[in-house]
Formats: sequence, C-alpha cells, structure tokens
Amino acid sequence: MEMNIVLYIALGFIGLALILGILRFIKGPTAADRVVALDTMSVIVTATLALLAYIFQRYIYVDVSLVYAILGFIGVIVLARYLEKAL
Amino acid sequence: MVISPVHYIALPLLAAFLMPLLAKVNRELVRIIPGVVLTYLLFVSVVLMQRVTETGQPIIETLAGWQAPWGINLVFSQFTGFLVSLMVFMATLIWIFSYRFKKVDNEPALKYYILFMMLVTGSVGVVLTGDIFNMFVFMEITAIASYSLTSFYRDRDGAEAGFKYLLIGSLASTFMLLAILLLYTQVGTLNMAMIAERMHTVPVGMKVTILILFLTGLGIEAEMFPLNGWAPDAYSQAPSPVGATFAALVVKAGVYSLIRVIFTLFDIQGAYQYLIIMGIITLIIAEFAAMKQTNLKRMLAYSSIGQMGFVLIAFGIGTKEAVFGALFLMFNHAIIKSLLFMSGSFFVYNSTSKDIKGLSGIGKKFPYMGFLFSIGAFAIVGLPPFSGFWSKLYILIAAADESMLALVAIILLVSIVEIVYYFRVVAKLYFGKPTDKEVVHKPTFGGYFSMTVLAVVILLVGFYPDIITGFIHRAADTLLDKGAYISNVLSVGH
Amino acid sequence: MKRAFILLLLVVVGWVLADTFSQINFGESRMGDIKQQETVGAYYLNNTVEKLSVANVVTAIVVNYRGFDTLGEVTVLFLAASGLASILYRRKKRGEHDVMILKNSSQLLQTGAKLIFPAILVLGAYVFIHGHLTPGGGFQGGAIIASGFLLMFMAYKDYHVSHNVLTWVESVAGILFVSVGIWGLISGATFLENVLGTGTLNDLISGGVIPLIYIAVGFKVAAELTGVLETLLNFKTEK
Amino acid sequence: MQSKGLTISKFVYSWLLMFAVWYGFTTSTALPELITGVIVSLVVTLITAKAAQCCGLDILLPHRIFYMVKYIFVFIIALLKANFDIARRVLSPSLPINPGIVEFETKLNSDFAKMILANSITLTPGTITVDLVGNKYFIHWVDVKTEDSEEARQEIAGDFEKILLKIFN
Amino acid sequence: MDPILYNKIISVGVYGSAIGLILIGLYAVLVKKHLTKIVIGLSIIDAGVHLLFIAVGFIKGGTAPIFSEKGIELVNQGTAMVDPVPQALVLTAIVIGFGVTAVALSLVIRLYRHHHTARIDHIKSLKW
Amino acid sequence: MNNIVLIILILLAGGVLSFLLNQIKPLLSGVTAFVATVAAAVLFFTGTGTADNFDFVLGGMHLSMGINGYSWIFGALILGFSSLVLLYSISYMKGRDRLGYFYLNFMLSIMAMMGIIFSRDFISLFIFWEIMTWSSFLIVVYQGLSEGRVGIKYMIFSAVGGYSMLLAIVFMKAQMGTVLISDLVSHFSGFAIQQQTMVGILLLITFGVKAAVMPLHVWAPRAYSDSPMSYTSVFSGLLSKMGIFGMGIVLISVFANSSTFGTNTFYISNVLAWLGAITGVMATFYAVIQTDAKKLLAYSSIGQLGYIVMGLAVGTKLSVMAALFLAVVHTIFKGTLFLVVGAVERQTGTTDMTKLGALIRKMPWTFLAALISIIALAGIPPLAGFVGKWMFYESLIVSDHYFLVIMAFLSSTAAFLYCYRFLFGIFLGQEEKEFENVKEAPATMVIPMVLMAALLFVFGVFPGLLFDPIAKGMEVLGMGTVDWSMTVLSNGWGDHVDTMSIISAIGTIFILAFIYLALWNRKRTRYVTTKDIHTSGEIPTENENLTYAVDFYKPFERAIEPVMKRTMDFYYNHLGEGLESFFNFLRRFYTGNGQTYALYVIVFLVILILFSKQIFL
Amino acid sequence: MEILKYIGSFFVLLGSIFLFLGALGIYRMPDVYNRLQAGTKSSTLGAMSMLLGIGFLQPDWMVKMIVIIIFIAVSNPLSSHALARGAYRAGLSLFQKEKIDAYEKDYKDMEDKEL
Ligand code: NA
Ligand code: NA
Repeated sequence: MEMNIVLYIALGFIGLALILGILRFIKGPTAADRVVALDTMSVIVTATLALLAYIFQRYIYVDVSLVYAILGFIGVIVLARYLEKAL
Repeated sequence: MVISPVHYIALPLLAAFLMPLLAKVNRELVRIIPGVVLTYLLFVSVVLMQRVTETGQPIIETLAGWQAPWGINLVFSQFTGFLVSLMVFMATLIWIFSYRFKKVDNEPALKYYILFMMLVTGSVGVVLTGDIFNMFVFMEITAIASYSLTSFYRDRDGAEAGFKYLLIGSLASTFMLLAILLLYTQVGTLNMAMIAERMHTVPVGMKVTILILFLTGLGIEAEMFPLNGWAPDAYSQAPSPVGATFAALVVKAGVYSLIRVIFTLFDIQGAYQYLIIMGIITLIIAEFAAMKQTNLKRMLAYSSIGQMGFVLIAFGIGTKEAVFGALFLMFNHAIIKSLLFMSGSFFVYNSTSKDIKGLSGIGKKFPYMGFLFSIGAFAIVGLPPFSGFWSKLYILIAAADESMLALVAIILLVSIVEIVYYFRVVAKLYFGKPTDKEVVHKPTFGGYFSMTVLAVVILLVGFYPDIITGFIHRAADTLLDKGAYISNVLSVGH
Repeated sequence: MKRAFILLLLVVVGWVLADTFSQINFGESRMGDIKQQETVGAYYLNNTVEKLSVANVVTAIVVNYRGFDTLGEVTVLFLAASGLASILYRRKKRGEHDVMILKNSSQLLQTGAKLIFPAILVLGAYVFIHGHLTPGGGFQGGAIIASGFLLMFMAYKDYHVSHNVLTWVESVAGILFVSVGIWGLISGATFLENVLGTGTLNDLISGGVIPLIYIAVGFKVAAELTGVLETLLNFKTEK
Repeated sequence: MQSKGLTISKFVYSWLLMFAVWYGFTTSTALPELITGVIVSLVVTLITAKAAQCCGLDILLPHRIFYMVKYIFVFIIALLKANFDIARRVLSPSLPINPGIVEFETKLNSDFAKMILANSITLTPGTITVDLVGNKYFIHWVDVKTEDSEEARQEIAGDFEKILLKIFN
Repeated sequence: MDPILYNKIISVGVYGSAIGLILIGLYAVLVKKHLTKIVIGLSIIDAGVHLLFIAVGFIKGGTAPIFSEKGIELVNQGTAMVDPVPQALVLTAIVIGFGVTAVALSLVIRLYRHHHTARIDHIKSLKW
Repeated sequence: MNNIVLIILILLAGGVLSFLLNQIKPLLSGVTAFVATVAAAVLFFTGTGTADNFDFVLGGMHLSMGINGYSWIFGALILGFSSLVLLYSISYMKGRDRLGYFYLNFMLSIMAMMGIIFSRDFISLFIFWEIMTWSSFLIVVYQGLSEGRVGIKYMIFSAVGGYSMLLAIVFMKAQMGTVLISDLVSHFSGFAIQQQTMVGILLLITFGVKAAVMPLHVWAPRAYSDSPMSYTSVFSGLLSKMGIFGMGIVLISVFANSSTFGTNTFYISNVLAWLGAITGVMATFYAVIQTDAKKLLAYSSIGQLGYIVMGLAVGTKLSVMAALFLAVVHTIFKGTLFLVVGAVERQTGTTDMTKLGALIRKMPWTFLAALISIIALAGIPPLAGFVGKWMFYESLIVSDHYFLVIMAFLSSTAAFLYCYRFLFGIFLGQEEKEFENVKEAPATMVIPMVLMAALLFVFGVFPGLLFDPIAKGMEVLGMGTVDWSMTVLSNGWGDHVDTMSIISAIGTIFILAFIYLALWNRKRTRYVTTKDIHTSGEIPTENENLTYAVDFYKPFERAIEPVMKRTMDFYYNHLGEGLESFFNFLRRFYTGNGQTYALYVIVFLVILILFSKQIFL
Repeated sequence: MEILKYIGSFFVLLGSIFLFLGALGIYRMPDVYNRLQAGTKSSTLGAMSMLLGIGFLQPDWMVKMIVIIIFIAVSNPLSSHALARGAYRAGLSLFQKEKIDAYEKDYKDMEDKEL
C-alpha cells in the first residue's frame, strides 16, 4: 500500500463529507432532501472507491467504482421518478 | 451417458428453459413436456433404486469434477432414493391429473407447468444434494415456485396466501442462511458429510445456537407449530394439483431437511425430545383446528399439518422402528393426501360453495369420486385395511416399545378428532340431495386415472404392506447409519 | 404494548446474534493452516490458479466448484420471472394491451438515457465477459444491463422490450448453461465438469468453460431482470 | 439531430463510440480483447440502433472537434467558478441567497446539444436546470438577477449556447 | 491506537451494523403495516445477513481473492486474501433474495389491486 | 386353499362383485351377495374345522387365523343369520339407489365379522374390527337420514373402542413381543397388576362399545334405526354380538385364567355386571316410551345385551352359558323383529306405531313371525327365550347376586310392556284408512322371518341343539365341561332342570293369556272420527290424541320421568360442545394476519434461545 | 515521474476538499433546491478532480479514470436535474415563496395535458 500524507487528509475530508451526507439523509426533512443526499454521496463513494483502489493498489477495484457510478446514477433517477409520482 | 442422479435436476431444468421456446411452436408441448420429463425420471428412479438395492451402497455423484468436500455432490442412497422416487412418482401422477386441467388452462398455462416442474425439481434437489448450502438453494427454488403457484388463480385469495407464505418463508431462509454461515465459520466446509464429521469440534453453545437457527428455519418448511401459519392458507388457495404437490413433495422436502440436519449433522440428543414435543403440539393444534374448518381444502391443509406433527413425533422417538414408521407415514401421507386433494377439489369445483356444507349429497352425483375420497379419508385416519393403518401401527408400536404409552394415548385421542372431521365429510357426501348445479369442471380421463392409481396403491399397500416395507426398512437403516453416510460420501475419489 | 413486546424480542434476538458473532473474531482467518487446506476456502485459494487458470477465485467457486448452486440461482431468477408474470397476469380483452404506468419523463432525461444506455450495455458485456478475471461475473453484468433497461424504462414511457426476444435470450442462455453441464456428462466426466483446456492465467480466453457459462448467465440474467422490471412496471391494462 | 432513421454514418459512429467505450473499460490491446470489443460494440450498436443514435460521423470534423475542446475549457472554467461560488455561499454564515425559477428559450435544435447545455447550466454558478420543455429551459437560480427571458438566457447560457450552435449546426 | 482495541471497535462496528440491519428489518416486518414496508424490511434483513457473510469471510489485511494484478506480483498462495467462499455464497444469496423480493412486490401489487389497500392487517380473508 | 381364507375371500369377492354388478342390473347385486354368503355358509358348516389354521406374516408381523369351538358359535350365527337377511334384502332393498354401495358394505361387514371370529391375534382382530366399524358406518349414513350426526356419533364411539384396543395391542406388543390372543392369556399373569387392569379395561371398553353397554351405548339407538332395516337386524343381531364375543374372551379366558388378577377380577366383573344390569333396566325403560318401532327394538336390543353382558360378567359356568345362549337366541328373535318392522315399513312406508295398526289381517305371516319372536323376547315358554332367561336367573341366584336378580326382574317386567306395545301398535289396535290396501310382504322376505321364528321354537323345545356348541365353546374359554342333555340341564346344586316339563306348564298359561290379550284388544279396534263423543262434541285440537297408540304408557312414562331426564346423551353432548368450543378457541391462533405469523416465528425463536439449555442439553 | 505524484496528490486533495464542500452544502443549505445546487457542482468537480489525480498517481489507470470522469460529467447533472424536477413535482415549494416561479404555470399546463 502506497500511502502518503495527502491521501490520509483526502480520506479524512471524504469521511467528514460522508458523515455530513448521512446526517442530511437522516434529517431529511422531505424525501427529496434524502435523495439529494444519496445522490451526492453516491458520487463521493464513486470517487472514494477509485481512491481506495489506488491505496490498495488493486486495479480491479476500479471496475467496482465504475459500476457503482452507474448503479448510483440509475438508482437516483428511479428515486427521482418516484418523487415525481411517476411510478 | 450413464443414468445418474443429476438427471433429476438437469433434465427438468433443460426442459424448463426449453419450454418458452417450444410454446411458440405448439402450445400443447407446454403441457406434454413436464410429463415426458417426469416419466423419464420415473424410469431413472427405477434404474437407480435397483442399483442401490443391489449393491447396498449409495450412489455418490460428484459435480463439476470436484469430489466432496470441494465440490457439490448428490447422494442417492436407499433413503434419499426412496424419497426421491416417491416424489417423482407422485409428481408424475399429479402431472397426469392436471393435464388439460380446465382451471389451469384458463390461466397462463406455460408459467404453471414451468413453476410446477421447478417445484418438483426443487423438492427433489433438497433431498438429493449432499451440500448444505446447495440444499438452501433448492429450498429457495421450491419456495419461489410455491409462492407463485399459491397465488396462481386470480379468482381466489391466492395472493394473500402467497404473501403470507413468502413472508414466513423469507424468515425461514434468513435463519437457514445464518445457520449455514455460522456452521461454515465453525467447520470450514459446506459438505454435510464433512460437517457431520467435524461437528464434535464445535463448542456446545455455538452448536446449540446453530441448531436453533436450523430448527426455526426448517421448522417453517416442515410445517411445525407455531411456524406453520402460512400452510393452511397456501394449501387451500393453491390450485389443487399444487395443493397435492405441497403435501406430496414440498413438505416432504421440508421434513427431510429437518431430519437430515438433526440426524446427520448434529449429535444433540435433546433435539429428539424436542421433535417429539413439537410434534405433539403440532399434531394437537392442527387436528383441533381442522375439526372446526368449514372449508374442505383448509380442513385438508390442517390435517396435513397434523400428519407432519405425527411424522415429527415418530422421528423424535428415533428408534429404527419409529423411523421406519415415520418414513412409511411420509409415504402414505404423500399418496393419501394427494388423493384427497384431487378428489376433494372436484367436489369443491362442482358444489355451490367451498364449504363442507355445500358438499351435501355430492357423493351421489359423483359416486366414483365419492368412493375415492372415502378411501382417502379412511386411509388417512389409519383405518385398516388401508395403507395409513400400517404406518400408524408401526409408530405406535415403536412408541410403546420405548414405554411411551402416554404418547400413544395422546396420538390415539387426537386420531379420534381426525376421524370425526373426516367422517363428517364422508357422511356429508351422501347426505341430502345433490344440487342441480351443472357440472362445471368434469374430471379428465387423466384425473380419473391418477386418482385410481392412488386408490389402488392405498389398497395394495393396505392389504399387503410388505411390497413397500422392504424399501422403507432399508431407507430407515440408511438414514440412521450416520457413519456410513460420512464414509461413503468422503471416500469418493480418495 | 405490543410494540414494546416486539422490541423486547428483538433485543433478545440481537443479543444472541451479538453473543454468537462475538465468538467469531472479525478479521481473523478461519481457513486454518492455509497450506494444510483445512477449509474449502483455503483449498480454493491454493488450487484455483493451478487447476483452473481462473484469476477470480470467487468466479471459480461460483461457476465451477459450486457451479451447481449457480445453476440453481439462475433457475431462481427464471422462476421469479415466471412467477411474476403469472402473478401479475391479466386476461386481456380484445384490443387491450399493457401500458407503463409511468408518466412522461423529462426531455433531458430521455436524451441522456439515449446516450448512456449503449455504454451501460457495453459495460455489462465487459463485466460478464471478464467475470473470471475481474470482480465481475454473469450476475453482475446481467444486472448492469438490466439497469440500463431500467434507465430506458424510466426515461421513455413507451419503451418496450420485445417479450419474444427476452424469451429467446433467456431460454437459449439457460439451455446453453445446462448443455455445458451435460457436455461434461456426455464426455464421460461429471455434470458441469470443465471439459475445455484452461489456458493461461489472466488471458481473456482462459478458464475453460467458465467464461462460456458466465456469458450465458449474463445474457440470461439480463433478459430475466429486464423482463421482471418490465412486468412490474407494466401493470395497467388499457384499450 | 434533424434527420430521422439510421444512416450508415450514424451507425459507424455509434459503433466506433461503443468500441471506444469498450477500450476504455478493458484498456487492453490484446487481440482477443479487441476482437471481443468489436463484436460487443457491434451487437450493442445493433440493439440500440433505434433508440440511441445521436450523431453521425460528421461530428468528428476538425472544426467541430476544435469547438468541442474550446467548450470543455469554457465549461471547466465555469465549473471552477461555480464551485468557488458555492464554497463562498456554503461557508458564509449569512447564506446570501435569493432563489427563484426563471425561463428562457434556446436556439439549439439538437436534443443532444440541448442536453449538454442543460448539464452545463446545472454545473455552472448558481443555476440548475429544472426542466426543458420544447425549447424552453426552466432554471432554478440561487440568486435571481433578472426575470426577463432574454436577459436570463444571456446571463445563464450565453457562451455555452454559442459554441454549441457551432458544433451541432 | 492499541491494535486490539482498534480491532474490537471495527468488529463491533461491522457486526453491529449487520446485526442492526437484521433487527431493523425484523422490526419493519413485525411492526410496519404497509406491505411494501414489510417487503423492504425483508430486504433489509437480507442485506444484514449478506453483510455478515462478507464480514465473516474478511481477513485483516486481506484483499479480494482475485489473482489478476498486472502491476502487483501474485499474492503468495492466497495467504493475504479473504475467504472466497462466503463471497461466492453471498452472491447466490443476493440473487435469490432479489428473486424473492420481485415475487413479493408482484404479490403486493396484486393484493393492492384486489383489496385496494396495502395494510397487512386489513388483508386477512383467510383465517382460523 | 385354506377354508378360512376362502370364506373371507368369497365374502369379499361377493361384495366387490355385487358392487360391480349393480352397474349392470341392480337386482343382481342383492342376488350375488346372497349367493356368496350362502356359499360361505355352506363352506363354513361343511368344511371348516378347528384344524383350519392360517398363519402368515404381514407387514413384518406374525399373524394367525383359525377357528375354535367358541368362535364357531359366532361364525355359525353370522353366516346363518346373514344369509337369511340377505335373502330378505333382495326384495326389501329393491328399487333403492346405490345398491352396489349398500351390498358392498354389507358384505364387507359380514366378512369383517368372520375375520374377527377367525382372528387368533389382536392385529388381525383389530383390522377386521375396524373394517366392520367403517363398513357399518357407511351403511348408517347410506340413507342420509340425519345429516351425518348419528354416523359421527357411532364413529366416535367406535373409534374410542377401536383405539382402546389399539393401545392395548401396542402395549402387549411391547411387553410380550407378540400379539397372539393365546399369548395374552398365558402372559397375562406375568403383568403387573396395573398393567392387567389397564389392558383389561381397554379391551372391555372396545367390546363394551359394540355391545352398547352403558355408558357407551348412546350411539346405538339412532345408528340402529338410521340404517336400512335389513341391516339393522345385522347391526343388532350380529355386530353387537362381536362385542359379546370379545368380552367373552377377555372376561373368561383372560381374567378368569389369571392367577394373580385375583380381587381385580372381582371388581371389574362386578362393575361390569352392574353396568350390564343398569343397561338392561334403563334401555328397557327407554324402549317402553318409544313410539317408533325401530327405536323400540333398538332400545330393547340394548337392554338385552345388558343381560348378556351381565351373564358374562358374573362369570359362573351357568351364567356364561346362559349369556351365550341368550346371545344366540337374541340374534334370532331380535333380528326377526327388525325384519318384521322392515317388512312393515316397506309395505306401509312408516314405522311409527302411532300411525300403524291392525296389520294382522293384511300381513298375517309377518304377524306370525312377530308374535313368535316377541314371545321369545319376553321369555315365555315354549320358545327359546325362556330357556335362556331361566338359566340366567338361576345362575344369578346360585351365585348370590340377589340385587342383580331384582334388576333383571325389573327390566323383564318392563319388557312385557314394550312387547305388548309393539304387537298392539303395529298389528292390532285400530285400523287406519291409509293402510287399507297394504299387502303382505313378498315371499323372499316372509320366508326368512318365518324360518327364524321356527328356529326359535326348535331351540326352545330342544335347547340342547344350542347347548352342544356352547359347551364346546366354553371349554375353549377354559370353563371346563358342562353337562347337558337335549332337554335337561344340570344346575349348580346338582339338580336337573327339565326344560320340557316347565315349558309345558308355564307355556300353556302364557300362550292362552297372550292370545286372549291379543283378541281382546282386537275387539276394541274401531275407527275414530273427529266427531267422536270422546271429545264431548267439541272439535279436538291438533295436539289432542285420538288413538290409543299415542301416549300408550303415559302413566309409566310419568313414573320413570325423573330417571330419564338426564340421559347419558346429555352429558356427551355437553362434553362434545365443550370440546368444540375449546377447539374453536385454539384455532384462533391462526389469526389470518401474516404479520402475526411472523411474530410467532420470532417468539418461537426467542423461546428456543431462552430455554435452549433446558430443551437441548 | 515524481512530478506526476505531486500533481496527482494535489488533484486528489483538491477533489476531496470539493467533495467535502459539496457535502457541507447539502448539510447547510436551507431547502432542497439549494442543497442540490451545492451538492451537484461540488461533488462533480470533486469527483472529477480526484479521479484525475488518481490517473496521475497511477498513469496506467488514466484511461479508465477518464471514462469514469466523462460518465460523471454526463450523469451527475442529469440526475440533479431529474431530482429538481421530481422535487418540484412532489410539491416542494421554493425556499422563499414570494420569489418568482416561472415553472408553475407551465407545469400545471403539462399536468393537465397528461391527464
Ligand atoms: Na449551474
Ligand atoms: Na447529481
């Protein structure tokens, strides 16, 4: 594992970001707010997965990041359609 | 290609995947193919049973070229072989019964036949497999097919029944999964023989926890009280061939798994007493509930649960004779309950209501059907000279041999309740004038045929049980010989 | 009252689960002495590369060691699709047809979906074709493809996938899977046995029949999940 | 994207694009991978032929590529600005906002271009595309400066629209 | 930080969240009246169980059991890899869980169509 | 082939064949059944000896069939009587539907009874016992008279009985490893005293149900009267005797031969004797107040069975002999009486004695059979009933059962009342207009009735014809030898009872009295119109009785009213209702709410968890 | 190649900061539209920057990183748009009601047309 101090700091920021996202998800107050939080977190997680792949030096984890990005996107679209009362 | 146990799984699957395509060629093929497959499997059963009977050794089939415990294997022993053959036999008859079944044909028949065949395959797979997780997979196949088939008819409360079944079934699979996971952490394998071999290394507390999870999960499938809330609904709402399949195959698979886990995997003596106690409670509550049913199919369902309670009691006694009796009862229950479901369903279809009340005099209108139903009723309550008598007798003798006279008395008392509600129906069949309601759903030739075969089997076994007892005895011996199971499975390829 | 009782029950369940899992140390290897291959897990890690030339051990387990499970899994999906169709089946009168219950989506989403959809399909194919090399596989690839179709369903109210095509795909894929199994039987080995040469590790063409099976599974899963989605979304019947 | 139906140009473009995507995923030049990629991208192009054609090969003409690159730069600058803007708002305790939804009409007629414009608007300072109906954009604006449609267009879409018109028309 | 304590915290976190998911799901199944919520509860239980599978197979410092690194030398005989078996099992379990959920949802749809309600305590025409 | 097997097979085949032939022509059905039974009877009387054994293994159990002197009595009774009844049935059942069903079950029950008496082990006994039960059940519900409730009640009691036996059987199997009756006899002494009591009581319950001993009798009256009359005669005449058959084995060969049983024999026998006595009295009282001829006979049957049980329970040589004698004779006269009622029912369409009357002129032969049987029933010489009764009283007196004598006397006296009512209500009394055109029953019905009446005469005059087989049977039971001659019986004091002289003395008196009574009543026969002065010119209301046949024994009824108020039926019904509401309560468990079921699962899991140590370790 | 490491680290750090800012925006903004504003822009830029940084740190992976970047650039604004539209149609009013709302009338019109 190649770790330099910058990556630690980055992980720290990401951790804080995720905590804030989760807080918003819990607080709501509406379903839309929660989905917004999910949407943002899914992007954060996508980037994080790629970063972890680098930290663990495993190229194959990048695929996970890619797939996560797509599934997160589609999930949010479905939820958005649900909010629209279109489902 | 040598005939081997994997045919039981591979061919139905192949057929199931083929059927949507063949449906485009000819709709009739959809109905015929399951029958062809099942008939072939019946042939496979005959061949394999002959082979295991001759050699006295189980057929252990490794899959994907990996011997136990690396890969999954199928174990066709005198015990599993007996159950599987019974299942296939029953499935074939049920298929004949439901061939050109009017009510099914009004619905998406293709889906019906696929689901039915998978229900059979799942149940058979549960019995054949030698791998605990694979058993879970087959159980889920069975379960999903069951949920769907339970809600197959649109004009009933099938969806409600199906949902309850699914709800409870999902909890079952959760507990089973947890149990399997814990087991894997303890013994590092999923092969049942090796699990059994390594079981003694597991700390007692952990062992009991795993057992409890298994008992809860599998108890649901085996319709053990109080986990069986789903069963009466599912039985009564499912199409009648499916109700028969539940009784003849699905519950059998559930009981099998419970027994396999308790008898082979674990070495906890308390589990046997537990089986007896739960069996008694199940038996009593179910029979009492059956007593007060107004809906015929629900009554049959509760009766089925009661019979499973009886089976559990017998397994709980645990002696060779008792296990023999239990297996005999499973055999009888499969045959008799199917006959009851089949003949009963025609009464229900052609009577004014689903209630037993509506059956007044219908036995006069359908004398042969009434005759068949009566045979079934007599047999299930254990009247001689019908097959049900013998299994009951053997179990009672086994109980008495273990000085459990109170148990015998309880069973007999509950049997009186059973007699009351079955004979009430039989009496109802011949009381009063049948209604003028036209015959909406005439039994097909296949229907008559399969019911007749079942009745003949009931009488034949009743008059001369020895034609079947040999198989059952060997099956019971095989089940009880845990050491042989372990060494047989693990010696393959070594 | 009832709720309190339920909470009490859950406390007991939670307590026993916690107690049980506290005996299973997190992060500790339970594979025993890995050289001794005391657990199946250890055996797989030690032998997969050598015997199967499959980089992804999970894939080797899923498709080969425990391929029978996977066959069952595929069957479960097939069954779920069939069950769903039978449960939601409605007799249609003449001239009636199912419609999506969705309302129109935004024009932008439609354009975006049109752009992204093919890429998702390629990704799905990539995932199941490389199942033996990367952390993917037939199920994952199939699910990705189905999610692509889900995107299209979300974007286009009247987007339909031909049931005929889905049926063909899932049937042929299923038959392919079983046939690979039977191929083993016919060639005198066991069901599902890897009867092809295994090639070199990390090549696209390696692992014998494993990629073949995973491709079949990928197609099958994709078709089935798409069918499921379509059935679930199409539950309004209109003239 | 005016012309309906599938032209060879569109098909080949799509195929190429899909192959590029494949390569992006595999990043391998091994022959089996490439052959598989060609097949996969062909199959995908065939499957999505009806639904997913956006452009033809003519999109790859040099001047268009030039504008594309230019667009990317403009966009990235806008994006950076947007982020600093957001940072300012988020970090400022007084939260200076004045939100509202405004509308304007675009001159773009390619769906694809409209989408790019919408996305760009979403990612640039203080605005989000709520909807696009026909040619009419509805924009959520954190700090509404004007309610007039034409002014809003200039303010919000200005540069982007010009470049996009050059690329797609 | 003390590695033993660290390990304990991690394990409480992982097992705790998995068991927590199971309990939350069970709560939904036992208390929530809406059919869809019950189905979601079942899915949450499943998720918890799946997480337990993964957690149990995890080995400290282990990576995914895939021998495919180009830049990295082959991990020696898998000693630094997590147990692949639970992963394979969980894959199966997920697919099965999906199948069950799909069937459950379709049943909910049918029940809603038929009873015009999705409250489980209102749908009990079959009893006793 | 072995004769025993052959008889069973003939009867079985006869049943199946008559079922099948019914599809072709209903008449063939009855004829086949009759022919098969006669064939079996011929085989039995000519070719079956005590040497005919049939040992076999079925379902892993060693079973054995055979015949001995004791069972021969019952075998002869079964085949002889049922042959005649089947002959009667041909005409009686003509024109009814589902004859195949009827005859199949008829033949099955005959077969089952033969199987019972052939059985030398309890398993075969149980098998045939249950076949007898369900086949007779199917006949009880055949006419569909009372919504199945009667049949269910019958089935419940039979099940209680059958399962008592089964419990005893599995106990014996576990204890002795065999189920042969002879082994029970020899092993019985080896059992602990509680075990002996248990086995004894269980078996007595089994046989007590069939013999309709109080308090196990409540099923019998309606079950008897709900089945077609030709079968009712079998029910009362033969099926009930299977209870007697079994009791004989239990009480005599098992208990009496058990050296350690000692005082228990005393208690059980005494209790049983008293139960028999109470049954006799109560049932006779009930018989008296019945207005329906079938029910009257049904209760009468129960009463008579009470005597027989009493005789067996007292257990002296003479009492057993009396009981067996009465058993045979009862079959004949009660069977005949049921056939008579059947004939009346067939010709008039009713069995209500308040509606019938003065059939003596329309159905003289039937009347003759009825008269003779009633005389036999009442125990009046010179008919067979008298001999039995005489022996019976004497045995009670000799063995110092004075209270039982009083009971028996009480019920015999009351029996006269219903005998009279029966004759009067149907054949004498006032002629009803609606029965003006009634004809005598067809010959195939009359012949069996008259034939049996004649038998009563023969056995009355030559009781020795019966003493011979009975004595042989008692030897088998271990009662030693009995001295007898064709007309003379030696009593307990060593005196000889010359039946002939007694018969001629008492018989003459009774016959004269009876004939006088009958003719006197006939004179009173008249038509009653609504303008009869009886009502003092007022138009009688609906519920005022204008015939004598109604409220025939009103004063008597008033006298016994307190005793009759709370019948056993009442308690059973309450028990049943209580149980049913309990069942109803239990099934509330299945609330219909899937969530509740899920909760059960979790509760179950938690219980297992909390008590895992107690349950599993 | 040391320089690439520095560039990469810089981008990764920058990305993580923007990701954090996005999340902070989500947390602090007063209504759903403003949260969306903040969340989308920052998370998009943050993710793109971080992926690019990883590409610099590990040049072999650059191609795939660009694939993901493109995907995020296309999909993230799209999903935000869909969410904004969904939130609006879910009936969530704007933060300050007196402010201008050009969408209201058209949206109502469309609803009517669809019915
Ligand atoms: Na913007
Ligand atoms: Na977004």
